Amino acid sequence: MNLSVTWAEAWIRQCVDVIADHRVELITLDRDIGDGDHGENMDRGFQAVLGKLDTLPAESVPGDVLKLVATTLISTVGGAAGPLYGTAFLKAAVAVAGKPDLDGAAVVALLTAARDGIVLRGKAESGDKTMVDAWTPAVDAAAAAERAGATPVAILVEAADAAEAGAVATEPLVARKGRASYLGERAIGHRDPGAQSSALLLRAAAETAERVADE
Amino acid sequence: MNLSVTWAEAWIRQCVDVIADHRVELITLDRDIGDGDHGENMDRGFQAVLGKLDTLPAESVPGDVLKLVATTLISTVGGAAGPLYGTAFLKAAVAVAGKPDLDGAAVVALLTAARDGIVLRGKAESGDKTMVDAWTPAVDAAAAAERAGATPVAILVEAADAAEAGAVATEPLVARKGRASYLGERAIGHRDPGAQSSALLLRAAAETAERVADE
Amino acid sequence: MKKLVNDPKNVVDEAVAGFAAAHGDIVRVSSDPTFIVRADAPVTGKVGLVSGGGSGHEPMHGGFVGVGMLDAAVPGAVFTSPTPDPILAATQAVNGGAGVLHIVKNYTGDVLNFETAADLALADGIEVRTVIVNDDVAVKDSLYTAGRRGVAGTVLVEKIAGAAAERGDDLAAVAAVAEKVIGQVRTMGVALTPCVVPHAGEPSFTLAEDEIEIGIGIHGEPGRERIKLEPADAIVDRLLGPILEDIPFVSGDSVLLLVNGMGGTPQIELYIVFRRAAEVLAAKGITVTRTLVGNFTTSLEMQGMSITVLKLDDELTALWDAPVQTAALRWGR
Amino acid sequence: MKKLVNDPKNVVDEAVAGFAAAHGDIVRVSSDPTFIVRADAPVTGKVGLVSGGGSGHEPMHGGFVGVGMLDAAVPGAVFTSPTPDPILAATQAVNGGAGVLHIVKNYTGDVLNFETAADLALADGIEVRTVIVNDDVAVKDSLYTAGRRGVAGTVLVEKIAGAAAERGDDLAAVAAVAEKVIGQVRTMGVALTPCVVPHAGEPSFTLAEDEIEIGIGIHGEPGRERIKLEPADAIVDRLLGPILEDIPFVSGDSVLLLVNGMGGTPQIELYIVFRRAAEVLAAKGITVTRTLVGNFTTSLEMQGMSITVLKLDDELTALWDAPVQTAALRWGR
Ligand SMILES: Nc1ncnc2c1ncn2[C@@H]1O[C@H](COP(=O)(O)OP(=O)(O)O)[C@@H](O)[C@H]1O
Ligand SMILES: Nc1ncnc2c1ncn2[C@@H]1O[C@H](COP(=O)(O)OP(=O)(O)O)[C@@H](O)[C@H]1O
Ligand SMILES: [Mg+2]
Ligand SMILES: [Mg+2]
Ligand SMILES: [Mg+2]
Ligand SMILES: [Mg+2]
Repeated sequence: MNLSVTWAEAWIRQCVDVIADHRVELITLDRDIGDGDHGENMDRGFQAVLGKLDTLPAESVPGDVLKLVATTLISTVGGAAGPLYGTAFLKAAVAVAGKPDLDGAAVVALLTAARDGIVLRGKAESGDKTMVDAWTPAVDAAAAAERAGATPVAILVEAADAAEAGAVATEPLVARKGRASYLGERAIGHRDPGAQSSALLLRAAAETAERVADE
Repeated sequence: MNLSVTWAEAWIRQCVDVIADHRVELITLDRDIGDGDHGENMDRGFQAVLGKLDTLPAESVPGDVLKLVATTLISTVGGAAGPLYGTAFLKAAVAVAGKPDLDGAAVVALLTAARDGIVLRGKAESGDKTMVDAWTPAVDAAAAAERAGATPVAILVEAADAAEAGAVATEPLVARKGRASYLGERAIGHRDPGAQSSALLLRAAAETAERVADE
Repeated sequence: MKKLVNDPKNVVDEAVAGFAAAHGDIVRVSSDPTFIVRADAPVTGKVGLVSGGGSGHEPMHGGFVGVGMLDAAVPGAVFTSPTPDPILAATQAVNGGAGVLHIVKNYTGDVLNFETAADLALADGIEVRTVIVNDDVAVKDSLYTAGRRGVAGTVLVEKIAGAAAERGDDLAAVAAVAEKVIGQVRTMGVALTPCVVPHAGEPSFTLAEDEIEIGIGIHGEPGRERIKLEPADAIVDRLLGPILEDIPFVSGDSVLLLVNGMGGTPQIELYIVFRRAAEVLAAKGITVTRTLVGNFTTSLEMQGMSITVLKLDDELTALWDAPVQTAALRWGR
Repeated sequence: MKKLVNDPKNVVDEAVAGFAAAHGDIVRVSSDPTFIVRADAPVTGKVGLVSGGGSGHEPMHGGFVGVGMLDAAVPGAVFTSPTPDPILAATQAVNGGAGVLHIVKNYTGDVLNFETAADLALADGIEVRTVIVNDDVAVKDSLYTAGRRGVAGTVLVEKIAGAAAERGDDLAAVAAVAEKVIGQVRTMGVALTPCVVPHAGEPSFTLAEDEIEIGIGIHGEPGRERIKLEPADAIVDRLLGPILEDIPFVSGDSVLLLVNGMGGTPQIELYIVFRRAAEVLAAKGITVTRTLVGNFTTSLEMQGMSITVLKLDDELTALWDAPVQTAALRWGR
């Protein structure tokens, strides 16, 4: 079953809740190797998104939801995460613009565009201990699943699994981008907060897709 | 046996040691109900006195020693204690000026002048929880002992005992002068640092008098 | 104790040396005895202004030496009033023939040491007048205490009296302006954390993680009461109440509002405090026409602040606005 | 966490409101989006200077808005760079037709958000140039990191570029002066204690009672190494070494020496640091011709300081001396 605007909206609403629930965890991760604001920044952004979701016109498509998220995050999150996630959602919106519902290829295009947006803005490479280390495995897993004929739901589950593994895999790394890069060896053993929030957002995508598919 | 300049110098040298030994105790008492500098102030002053004692001419009398202490304390202690102790030693010096050795009446005159000097400058009354609460009982006890025909040594022992009791007796008081007065009821239970240092100085006077008398 | 110091015994001397190195265009420094004078002292025919007190309250007083404010500052050991010698030497150094005003905060030690120095200066033929600053309304019953303490209001006395001296007022007139400010300025402070005197090495008092001390003095002397931490606005209200009642300040008054950091308070918090204080004054019809926000009268690294309100009139306002060129306060030149 | 705040979410808005109330003669404040502009903005024909970044570094940047320095400051949430909207709005508000210079500290968030705002302003027909300040020599291998951070040297860039704009330089010339300062200024800092971000409620890092962090960033980012507390002079030497080696500074140079408090450091300690730093420079034949000591680029209540050295020439010296009238830096008017 393709994913409609119902999924897109449910996904984003779940992001709001998940980020609020993990606010302190993300702050703590960022305190360890950054400046301790990532959870607060993300929560401020998604609360603002929540306030705007009701303004979406009835005839909206998934791309419209993503665009709304993008502009809201850009204008409310700040820090590094604001422009990076903002660009991710903006590029994702463009990638699926106008499509009323998304098949597997569209889901992969969405994820790929998001990841490319982050890389375009942040110039991080894989292994730099950033959110890219959650997104790139997610994109790769999604593409592989799609090539293997998986459903959009299954593609998102693969992506979420890979993103979580990618976030965990940032722990042994030395950072080369973002604030954690100043820590050198001392960043080792700590999970990157942006990779963790990315994994949370992608898990929300998969879970809501499963739920919407069940309904 | 009357007390000579040997005693006066021995007394002041012992004051140097006693104040150094009790520096932290006096700081702690002053931290509890003042600003935590009394031990440091007194130690700075008596260390300066130590450096000057060797400049005393050979033919000095007790009053000369006291005058040297007075001017040195005035110019090195600062705070409230500097002018108060400075005036005490200055008035004491005047009271016994020119006398080569001190009989019982002279010892009482010395102590009385010292106390009066403190009261003159600081305007504290008995029971205000200040150094006066060590000095006034000391003066009273000394005068009584002298009237009863005690030796200078015995007079100083009585004075020291009374000063110590007076210092202890400041504990239940509310202060009406000095920094401790800002504490109101919260000063109760704490010994006044200036009363304590006064008791230390007077005990040194008695101990050195006993020692000098034994020699 | 974590401090950027070498030997605690040298804290004041080294800091004064650094101050001299940093502000050679504004001040000169004497060591032995230690005091700070404005670079062009003595100014012939001008009343000289001398203040001083224990160190640890920087920028007070050294940061206020310069054209339009103090002629000299005499720093004692940390939290310990200076002895008469440097006060006398500073008084001599700034005497331009028109006499010298001693601006003294009301602490037994400061009062007594300045008193002795004034006596000695007088014996030297220098005319000295003394004013005692006692703006701290936290001390309630001054009959049964050493009296109200001099705190952040001192800065306003020094600025305004300094301007009066600079415009050529004679000693009596400068003293009268200083007394006028003292009569119209009130302050109260709060501590969130204690401070550590370098030679003591331990906090001057302790506060639980949720406690604050209302009415704190600038040496960590305790205040009116110890209460649980409250929102900033509630704390501001607690401080402003006794201040406004005291003179009292009334609707229609024009005032200078000073929010003073105790040394360890982030500036962002001082402005949160300022916002509320201005709001409360406005609601009472009191107009804030002059303002000052920052660390002016500190207690080492103490977190906390004080609020000072000075009733202004045209004369005081003009003197406040007059040019000043010191390390810590500067405008008009 | 003990702070003078109300709801942690309102810290920046309330502080900005207080700032506006305190400095209405110098600045105006816009809320929604939040930014601070000088009272007479836009100044026709003058290049506009906009800076900004996370809050918690006060007086940077709001305290530097005014004649002779910044035209606008854009405060983000505490330690969080502002979003593009207020940067764009501030850019529009200060555009006097001669273009706008963005002065950006080198943090990913600041760079990206200012970049977006500049793109939007350009689309609006406003010419924008951007300079990136990266004076922190603590970041050693900038190839393998996000690059050197912008810290206290930013104040010097803002003052000197502001003076260039004020004297009428065009956008390219103002940008060139800013780049010149950036090329010649180096900083390194130390933390004795961490700071607490209000919404986080807990220290950003922990240091043992005898530990300090050499090379700290202004958001509590860790530095080069964690060592045992040392005497002030030894710490100064550790910071000055990498600074002087970097450009390098050599005998015969004239420099501006800035000793910057991190927010919770008593001023007396800053002058102890200044004394040693001036001594070390003198011994190397480097002449300190201009000085600045105080809290300029802070990290909330962090105890610690940074040392900044800027190589001066006649042009930079004249621009430094030019009049400035802001809440935190003021001379010549
Ligand atoms: N150049 C970059 N490319 C990709 N991601 C980055 C980059 N820089 C930082 N990040 C991500 O941003 C996260 C931090 O976000 P946040 O704390 O909100 O911003 P800031 O670092 O400005 O405080 C990091 O954990 C990292 O995942
Ligand atoms: N008015 C006074 N009369 C007599 N003694 C006083 C008076 N004021 C203060 N003292 C004494 O001085 C002591 C404090 O001395 P010290 O701590 O050296 O000075 P400061 O209070 O200036 O820090 C008090 O404990 C008290 O005994
Ligand atoms: Mg962060
Ligand atoms: Mg004391
Ligand atoms: Mg004292
Ligand atoms: Mg941040």
